[in-house]
Amino acid sequence: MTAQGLNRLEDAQLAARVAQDIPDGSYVNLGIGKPTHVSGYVPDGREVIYHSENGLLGVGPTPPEGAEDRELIDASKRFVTAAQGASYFEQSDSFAMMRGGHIDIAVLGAYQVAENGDLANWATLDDSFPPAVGGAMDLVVGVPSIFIMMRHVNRDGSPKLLKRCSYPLTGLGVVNRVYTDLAVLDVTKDGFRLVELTPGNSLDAVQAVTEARIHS
Amino acid sequence: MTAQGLNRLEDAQLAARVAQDIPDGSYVNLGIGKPTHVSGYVPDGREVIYHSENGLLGVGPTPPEGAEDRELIDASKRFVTAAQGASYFEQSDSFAMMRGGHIDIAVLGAYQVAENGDLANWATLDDSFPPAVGGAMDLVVGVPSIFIMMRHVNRDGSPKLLKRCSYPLTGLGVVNRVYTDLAVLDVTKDGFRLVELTPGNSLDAVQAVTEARIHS
Amino acid sequence: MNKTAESLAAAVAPIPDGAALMIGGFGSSGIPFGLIDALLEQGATGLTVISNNAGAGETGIAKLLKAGRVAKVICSYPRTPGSIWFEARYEAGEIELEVVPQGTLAERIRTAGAGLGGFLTPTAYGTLLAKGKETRIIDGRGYVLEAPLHADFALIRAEGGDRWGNLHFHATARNFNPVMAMAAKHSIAEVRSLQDTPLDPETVVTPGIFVQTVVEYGERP
Amino acid sequence: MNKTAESLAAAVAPIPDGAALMIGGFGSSGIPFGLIDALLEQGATGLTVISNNAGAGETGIAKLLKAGRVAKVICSYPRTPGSIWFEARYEAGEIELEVVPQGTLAERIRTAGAGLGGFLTPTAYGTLLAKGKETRIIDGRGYVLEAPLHADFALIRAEGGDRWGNLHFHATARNFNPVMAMAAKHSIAEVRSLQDTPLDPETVVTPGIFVQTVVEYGERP
Repeated sequence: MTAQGLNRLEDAQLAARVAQDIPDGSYVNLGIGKPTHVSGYVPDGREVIYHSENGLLGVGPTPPEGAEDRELIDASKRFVTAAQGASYFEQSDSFAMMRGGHIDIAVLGAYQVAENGDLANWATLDDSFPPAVGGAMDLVVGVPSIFIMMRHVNRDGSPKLLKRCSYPLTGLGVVNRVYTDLAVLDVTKDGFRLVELTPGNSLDAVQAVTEARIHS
Repeated sequence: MTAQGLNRLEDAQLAARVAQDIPDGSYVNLGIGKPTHVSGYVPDGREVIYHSENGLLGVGPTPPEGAEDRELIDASKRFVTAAQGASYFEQSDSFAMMRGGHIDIAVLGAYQVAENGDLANWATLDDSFPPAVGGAMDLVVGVPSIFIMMRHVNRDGSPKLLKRCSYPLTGLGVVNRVYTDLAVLDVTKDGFRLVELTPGNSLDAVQAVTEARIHS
Repeated sequence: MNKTAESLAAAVAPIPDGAALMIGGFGSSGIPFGLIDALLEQGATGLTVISNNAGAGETGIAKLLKAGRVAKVICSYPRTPGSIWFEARYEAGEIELEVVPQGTLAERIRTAGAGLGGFLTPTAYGTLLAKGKETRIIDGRGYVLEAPLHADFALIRAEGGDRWGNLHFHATARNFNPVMAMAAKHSIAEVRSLQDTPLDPETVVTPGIFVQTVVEYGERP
Repeated sequence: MNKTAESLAAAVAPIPDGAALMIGGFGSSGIPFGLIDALLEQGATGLTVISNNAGAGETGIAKLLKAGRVAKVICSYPRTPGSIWFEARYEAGEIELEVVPQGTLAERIRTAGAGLGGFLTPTAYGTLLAKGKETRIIDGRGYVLEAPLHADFALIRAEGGDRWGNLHFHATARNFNPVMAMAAKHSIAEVRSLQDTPLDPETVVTPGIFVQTVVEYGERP
């Protein structure tokens, strides 16, 4: 299985695609890495409030160089600003927001997603690195809409959309929707269901690089 | 058993006696009723910080009439002021202070105290009144020094210092010291131990109005 | 984002009969009197009221009790001096009562807001209020397992707020208000002053994410 | 009441070898760099460090790791870019590691500070990090029973403080600092500005009752 010959969204296009599905007025947590770029593509006219688990509700744009406040950072440890209507709070309150169902959407990266909604995004089977989990397990149990944003297949061509995850799980049955460079898929009780294909791709071609069955 | 013929401290004298045992720099919660008067008698030169469970650390003196802030009250619902160095906080933080062992001393009233340290101060056997517990059960499990301040006997002469409480318990084995109008007693693993008698009283006379044995 | 309601009546309009309702306040401090009056007018009945006290005199929760709108009270201290309407309903057997130690009440509310399944507390271990509850001994100390306490709506009283729902409080009027805002599905805050500009992010006590509706009510008791 | 220490050295003097130590901060924000440097100088070793991260570069917790003072780390995310000293010690098998989900870490710390015996959380249910832990199903949902996490000392970083130990914070430097101050037997706060007058009681974030020592350290990273 390889993804060669398929039409792929660039990272920026993928971020823009996810951003389309963030409604006006929602509270959103963007995971470390690619998901942080989603906020740059939310259509004008929508006010979205970004939560950063280190203790900021209302993450604003990156500050101009030289104007950084070195103690105002987001969960990716990047310098940020506070948006209008923002607030600061300590960790136990921040995670109450996450676990308590107050945040509407979390966008996260993933190593693997299974057709039963299981997510693996914090550890691989290579245990020479120390494990590091951060807030991912809290987000997936608490936030009602979990969006995954990732490449459809690994660099070596192996699939990331699986029947069952082989890596250690972050959460069980928690994923609602997966955005990849090749397609958008919902997780339903019957497994993956196709929402849309990146223009130019056929379902058969995408299915060929997907271990789990894609229902149409 | 009656308390007739014994020398009794007046309420003000009892409050002053308790106040002697409040060290400089301590955090103290004073229960509803008589215990609230203790703060008026703490010797000059001691800075004591009073906690009120409705969300104030640093209860100050009663405001002058006409200068009350109607939303600044203590747990007895009396108008108070905020002392220097005070802070306001919400209920779950306030009870974290109480249960978490951060407050040094609580002074509470009681219906009954048993020689094993059991305390009954929230309900009687008369269930025609609705029960009301407030913060008493949280205080007694969390505060390391529980001082009880009460009359030695009931109005009808029946004892309040018992072998075992007959009223519903507030906490098990929680009382450290009892200040009554007749005597001061510590609760030890052997039961009540005499600390001091109100001047003019004999141990025998006090024992005569006490159900539990007083060790000397 | 604008969570502002035009009136107290509009703010309480969605509360249905039979709702579980948290109401902030301790004694006479921090009670959302405006929202309670509007709710009385609105007519919802068969309510479960979760609050520290059960009203006093003829104001606040006592008004709801007097009007017969309350089916159940969950509180720590229903015997505030002057709780005549609670006592009348209770003695007539017209109202169900669950008494919870004050700290356990606060923590059960926070637990609901924080998405947890329960907690172990030493409070009330071995007493009447732990009767029938699961207990365990840890390192020689007894604990009671307590469950989260959820609500459909919370009526909150704050000093200042903004259109994002951020709130700050005045003195001991803070009490149960922040923790109740966290725990209810829909929290409605009556604020003495609704600001046009956002609150200072450093002094926000209740972040707007916990508040669904804000309405100005200028009076202070 | 005056909780002020004359120097960073005096503030950390009581920390013994083998102490369990909470250290505030997230990433590079809210880390008590002054107290950590003083502790390094002081020499305590065999420490258990409870913190969100495990240091980066050559500063903060990384300094303690480089100097071999840390026997165990309890954290959620030891892999911050540049955590070279943690990785070196870990790969050499010189350090024990307990990884805890970030929200569970915060809640275990709060639970200790609040005098509770444990809590049920849905976080990590069914995963490797719940292995060997007691679980239960409530209303069809799985929960893990988590224990309180206590410490002997906490090293806290705050923006402002007063002699009563009241603290307020700056921006996201708040993070774990307030909750750690609650949980340690002895909390030591390094504040950028120690005020002569008391903080405004409305804007205190950490009430002084949770802080045993305050010391001024004017630098900001």
